[in-house]
Amino acid sequence: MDAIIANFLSPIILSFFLGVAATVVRSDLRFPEPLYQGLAMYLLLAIGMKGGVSLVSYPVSELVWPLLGALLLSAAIPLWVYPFLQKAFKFSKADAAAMGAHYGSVSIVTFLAALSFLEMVGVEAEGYLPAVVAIMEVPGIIVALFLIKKSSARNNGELWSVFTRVLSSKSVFLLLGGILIGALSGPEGFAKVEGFFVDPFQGILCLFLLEMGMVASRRFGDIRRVGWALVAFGLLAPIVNAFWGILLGMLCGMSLGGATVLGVLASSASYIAAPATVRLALPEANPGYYLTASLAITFPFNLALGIPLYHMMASWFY
Amino acid sequence: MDAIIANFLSPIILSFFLGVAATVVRSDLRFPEPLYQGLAMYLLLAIGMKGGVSLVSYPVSELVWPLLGALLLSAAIPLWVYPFLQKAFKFSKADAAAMGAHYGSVSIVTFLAALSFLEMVGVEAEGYLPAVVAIMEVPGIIVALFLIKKSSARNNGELWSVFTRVLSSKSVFLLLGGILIGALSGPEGFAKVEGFFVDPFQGILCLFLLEMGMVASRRFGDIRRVGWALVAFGLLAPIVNAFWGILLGMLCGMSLGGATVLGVLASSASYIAAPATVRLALPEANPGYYLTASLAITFPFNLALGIPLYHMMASWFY
Amino acid sequence: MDAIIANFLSPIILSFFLGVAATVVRSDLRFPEPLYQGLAMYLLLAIGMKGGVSLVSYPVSELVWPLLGALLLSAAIPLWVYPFLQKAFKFSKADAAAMGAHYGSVSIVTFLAALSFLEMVGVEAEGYLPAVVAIMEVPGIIVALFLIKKSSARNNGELWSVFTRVLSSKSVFLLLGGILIGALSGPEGFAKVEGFFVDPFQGILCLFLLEMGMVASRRFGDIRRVGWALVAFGLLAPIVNAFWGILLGMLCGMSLGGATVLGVLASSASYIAAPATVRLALPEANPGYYLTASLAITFPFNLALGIPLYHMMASWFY
Amino acid sequence: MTSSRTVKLKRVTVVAEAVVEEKLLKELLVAGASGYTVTKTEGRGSRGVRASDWEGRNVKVETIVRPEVAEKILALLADKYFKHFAVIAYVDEVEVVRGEKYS
Amino acid sequence: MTSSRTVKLKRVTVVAEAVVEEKLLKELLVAGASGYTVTKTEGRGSRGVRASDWEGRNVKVETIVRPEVAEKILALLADKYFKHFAVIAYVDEVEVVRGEKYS
Amino acid sequence: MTSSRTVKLKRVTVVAEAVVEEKLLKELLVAGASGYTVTKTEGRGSRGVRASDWEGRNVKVETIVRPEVAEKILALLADKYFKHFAVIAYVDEVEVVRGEKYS
Ligand SMILES: Nc1ncnc2c1ncn2[C@@H]1O[C@H](COP(=O)(O)O)[C@@H](O)[C@H]1O
Ligand SMILES: Nc1ncnc2c1ncn2[C@@H]1O[C@H](COP(=O)(O)O)[C@@H](O)[C@H]1O
Ligand SMILES: Nc1ncnc2c1ncn2[C@@H]1O[C@H](COP(=O)(O)O)[C@@H](O)[C@H]1O
Ligand code: NA
Ligand code: NA
Ligand code: NA
Repeated sequence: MDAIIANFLSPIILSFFLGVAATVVRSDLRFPEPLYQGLAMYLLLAIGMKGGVSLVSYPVSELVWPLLGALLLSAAIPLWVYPFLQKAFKFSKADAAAMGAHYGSVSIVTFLAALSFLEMVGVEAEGYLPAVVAIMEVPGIIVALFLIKKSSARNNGELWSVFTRVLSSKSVFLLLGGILIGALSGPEGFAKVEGFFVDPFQGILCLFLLEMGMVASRRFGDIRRVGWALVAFGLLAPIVNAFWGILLGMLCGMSLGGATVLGVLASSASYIAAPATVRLALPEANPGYYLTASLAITFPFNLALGIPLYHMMASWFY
Repeated sequence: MDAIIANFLSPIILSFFLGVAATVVRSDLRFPEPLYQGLAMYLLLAIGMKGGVSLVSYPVSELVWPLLGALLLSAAIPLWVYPFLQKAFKFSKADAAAMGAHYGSVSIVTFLAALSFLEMVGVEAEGYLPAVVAIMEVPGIIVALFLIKKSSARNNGELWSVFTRVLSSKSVFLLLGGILIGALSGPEGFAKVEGFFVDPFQGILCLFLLEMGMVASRRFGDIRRVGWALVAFGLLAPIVNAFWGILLGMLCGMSLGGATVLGVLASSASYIAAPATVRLALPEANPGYYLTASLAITFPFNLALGIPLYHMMASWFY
Repeated sequence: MDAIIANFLSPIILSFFLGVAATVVRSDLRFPEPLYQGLAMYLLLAIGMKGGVSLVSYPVSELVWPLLGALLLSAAIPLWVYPFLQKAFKFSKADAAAMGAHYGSVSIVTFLAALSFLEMVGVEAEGYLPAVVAIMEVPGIIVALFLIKKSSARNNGELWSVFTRVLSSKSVFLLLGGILIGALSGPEGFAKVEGFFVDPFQGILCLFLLEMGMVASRRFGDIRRVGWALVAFGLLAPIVNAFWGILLGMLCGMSLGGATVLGVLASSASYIAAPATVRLALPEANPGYYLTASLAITFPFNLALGIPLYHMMASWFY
Repeated sequence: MTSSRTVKLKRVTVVAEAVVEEKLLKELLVAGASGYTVTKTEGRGSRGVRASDWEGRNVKVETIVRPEVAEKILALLADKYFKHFAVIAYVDEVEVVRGEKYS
Repeated sequence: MTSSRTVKLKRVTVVAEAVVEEKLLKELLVAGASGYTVTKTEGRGSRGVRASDWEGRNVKVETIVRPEVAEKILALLADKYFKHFAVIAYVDEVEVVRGEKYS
Repeated sequence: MTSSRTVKLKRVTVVAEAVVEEKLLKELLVAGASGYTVTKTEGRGSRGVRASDWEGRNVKVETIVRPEVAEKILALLADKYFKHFAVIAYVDEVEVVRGEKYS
């Protein structure tokens, strides 16, 4: 309970709610798009570099299982989401696959909020986690598209082109690129740029969450329209996925912090890489469903309540 | 005298003059608009947060008088500006009310320059001053519009909608939002984001003043057109208002630094919140008057000479 | 050899190659233009201020020769480039003059990369070097335009207007303005803004080089089209010019680091001030030549190999 | 000349100082427009007064409407905008695909 | 009214959600356009669905083409874009200088 | 079709590489334009040469003028811009409110 309140009162969560408030009071506050894109580029590169520097300090043997586990985890999520939404909630194939792609992929901002939370409660997490994020961005999207392909006229070439497209998409590219730069330039090289990529990081994350609050809350109105089924899914699926993530983290030998983060990643839904890909690859899927679920339901829930909750769940195991 | 020269040679004032020089030598230097907006958002949030953290450390009893005094002060300014400009200078009602709104509100950059100046000369100022700024942004505008409403066909509903609009306008919203975040997250929370919201602050202020120099100097050409009356008003009104501000600061029990800043705030004229509001609420008022006066006359005067002068005035009282 | 590898693995060079990679894998990564312009403004102001603070600490006697030498050096480069390209490679007069203007001027990013390199290998360089950069930006452009004017119908008035235009162009203006601010506000004044203009500098340079990598690599395709002659020139001219720069640095009494940097400056070709000026003043010159040579050939060569090479050359002299 | 699937409609273009954007867009919908496209622009005209750079430069608003609605919009502009704000407006005709979207 | 140096051509304007930009531009060239001009815009219409703000707001694409190419482009839009994406399109006629550039 | 308050004028649209913006705008006023609206754009054409990204991408300049002025502007473009710069230009007709503003 204390952890939840402390989480609520951290500058980054407060910034998110300030963004929500801006929409509620109809402020004329707007984020210029280039600023938003610049902040996103910064966060991706920065988290990548830091992860890359740390990654090379681990023996390969310690990395194999967590990375492999993360890969399988994100690939597995659409395998239950896709049939479940069709059967239980009568979603169309396209809508179900789109949801699978979003919940199979991850939300980087949720990841960063989890790291902040762990720091606040004094729990360490593995330094290689940004590499885990990078690995979990893509597979869920591909698997979801593969599932629907089986049951429709789409061909393999298209799937391959989606694969290369999402691998080179800016969010994946910058995260991987940052990891590479960090790994190659090492601690001394990275020390030279810490004044930019480390010191102002939390503050820039605040600014980004301010914008996220505005973006998410602009979709709150859609919640009523999409129906209780989607709301229930957007609140329960994260908890289910977090459970599997935590369990897997433990099995892969990760620390309490690491397993918590793996749970958070599993629970989170993408609203950057997945929407752009799904919009083009599955245009018949309704963004009113998948964007509202991932952005206006799951994201705020995880940010405010999910992260402390998953940490508590993980503590039961450890 | 030394203080004036030292003020002139500080990086932020020099940046302002560099912006002026860019216009004078017809440089093709332009600030991309998203950059300008990003810098403004940063300054407002940063100053708000810092103020919010400090605010909660004061007992309410110490805050009541300064905040109330500031409220009355900014509401009072239009009460003399409005009739004065009509009688002495034959301004139209709309133009006089517009001027009242601008001089009743405040300039945040002038405020920041005053804080920098006080730091340079080694004088402390109350940490809650950003809350004073927030309180002084709106009342003058509302009072000025109320004055003209009495004498024209405008209705109360319109005045109320102006009030909510200016309260939720981005500059007021971000300042208040920053204060709230600072107050709620407290010193430890704020410590995490100081690498962004404190360390680079003065440098970012330089960049902003560079742009302000360009914006202000683009209006210098209008000074000739508006006539000597407006110029005289733009130079003398600030001194008069500063006097009342300093006096009030003393009466409210503020320190030398605090009273100086209250004087600076009273003397300063808004060029962000007020123009946007007045342009819509009083479209018949000529922006050529109120923008030129606040931006091209009062602002540079205060920046270069006014601030040291008001500090000297305040020193006589203390 | 070690220095070359260490150079390759520094974050700024890796960022450049990441930008190249973005083009190669056809990532949808794009730099919003306002961000790019904001970064460029930052780098120019920051490097200027730092240089200005340092400049005033030198006795004039120590400055005269390096500054004068730099002026002559950049003026001299078009004197061999212009006839050489016409005779040896059958370039048109306009194309040859355009190339002279570009190689006579300098690349600020190459300069910054050289400073980073020297810091990495532990060699000191004179603090006034930003002033040297400012002095070397313009003369080569003017001399090149003067050379072609002699042989065509252009008049003196036009040349003068080009001169004032390039002097007030944003890159020259911000660099000179930064130097002035630094010189006037001095070490204490500058100390207040170091949190913005110094601490994040290397990291921001990374971001800028990421964009430079994307810009340069978008021109790689043109290399095939322009022919081997231009490629050879783009690789050999820098070495020749670096040689003269180093020699002159030694004669002017500069340190090993200073002479290396003067060599780097001489070798580098402008892709900011020169293209904008030349495009308007010599519209008949083909940007396909001068932009490809300076941006896609000489710039990457200098960044990756040239700088360590010139440092080695300079070490022979010292 | 283009095929029969297209419908002739009016395109009303308004260039205005940024401060009026929100108000103007609301009133366009009230006047009967089914949508609009807004572009940030800069410009120069006879007046050159703008409220504040913080509010942004100019906006160009284009809306595809039926002729009656175009008339209404022009009347609206004449009534509330032309006198005090920096605003220009003009109309031309375009052939629109899926004309049913615009009413 | 303008001099004989000009040629009458079609201007096709497409306003679309940003996510389709790359694909659309490629297909315009395939359909026979010799070039295009792209502007970032924001807007409001019947649909209002857009993939993500990270992909940017709307784009307005204008391309000057011969009438046959305009037809082809409209067919392309009807075929692949109108159903699922937020897209509007319209055509008008412009008098172009140096008409030979556009074929 | 629109009411009698409107006047038929020419709209000249010029899309050009950003480097010429300042010079072009000055010369438009000299040629008799009473104003202009400038939009930042990106584009692709036959040439694709632009001086530098630091100077910005393309600009689209629209100016509402009388037919004679339109002629003059086209002549100006042909004379000084078409040969060496990446520039396209076209003209169409618009019905302008408050036509007296444009002369
Ligand atoms: N003749 C013109 N052609 C194109 N745009 C114009 C013209 N006159 C004015 N404008 C645009 O309309 C805005 C307001 O014009 P004005 O009210 O004349 O200052 C200007 O900033 C320009 O963007
Ligand atoms: N009537 C209209 N006039 C101008 N632009 C429109 C109109 N309707 C739609 N648009 C533009 O087309 C985009 C997509 O429209 P829609 O598919 O109706 O949501 C909108 O975001 C607007 O930019
Ligand atoms: N067919 C076209 N339709 C629309 N815009 C064009 C067309 N051709 C060229 N442009 C624009 O004009 C600019 C210069 O064209 P160009 O000189 O052909 O390279 C391009 O960057 C485009 O923005
Ligand atoms: Na997930
Ligand atoms: Na005031
Ligand atoms: Na050079």
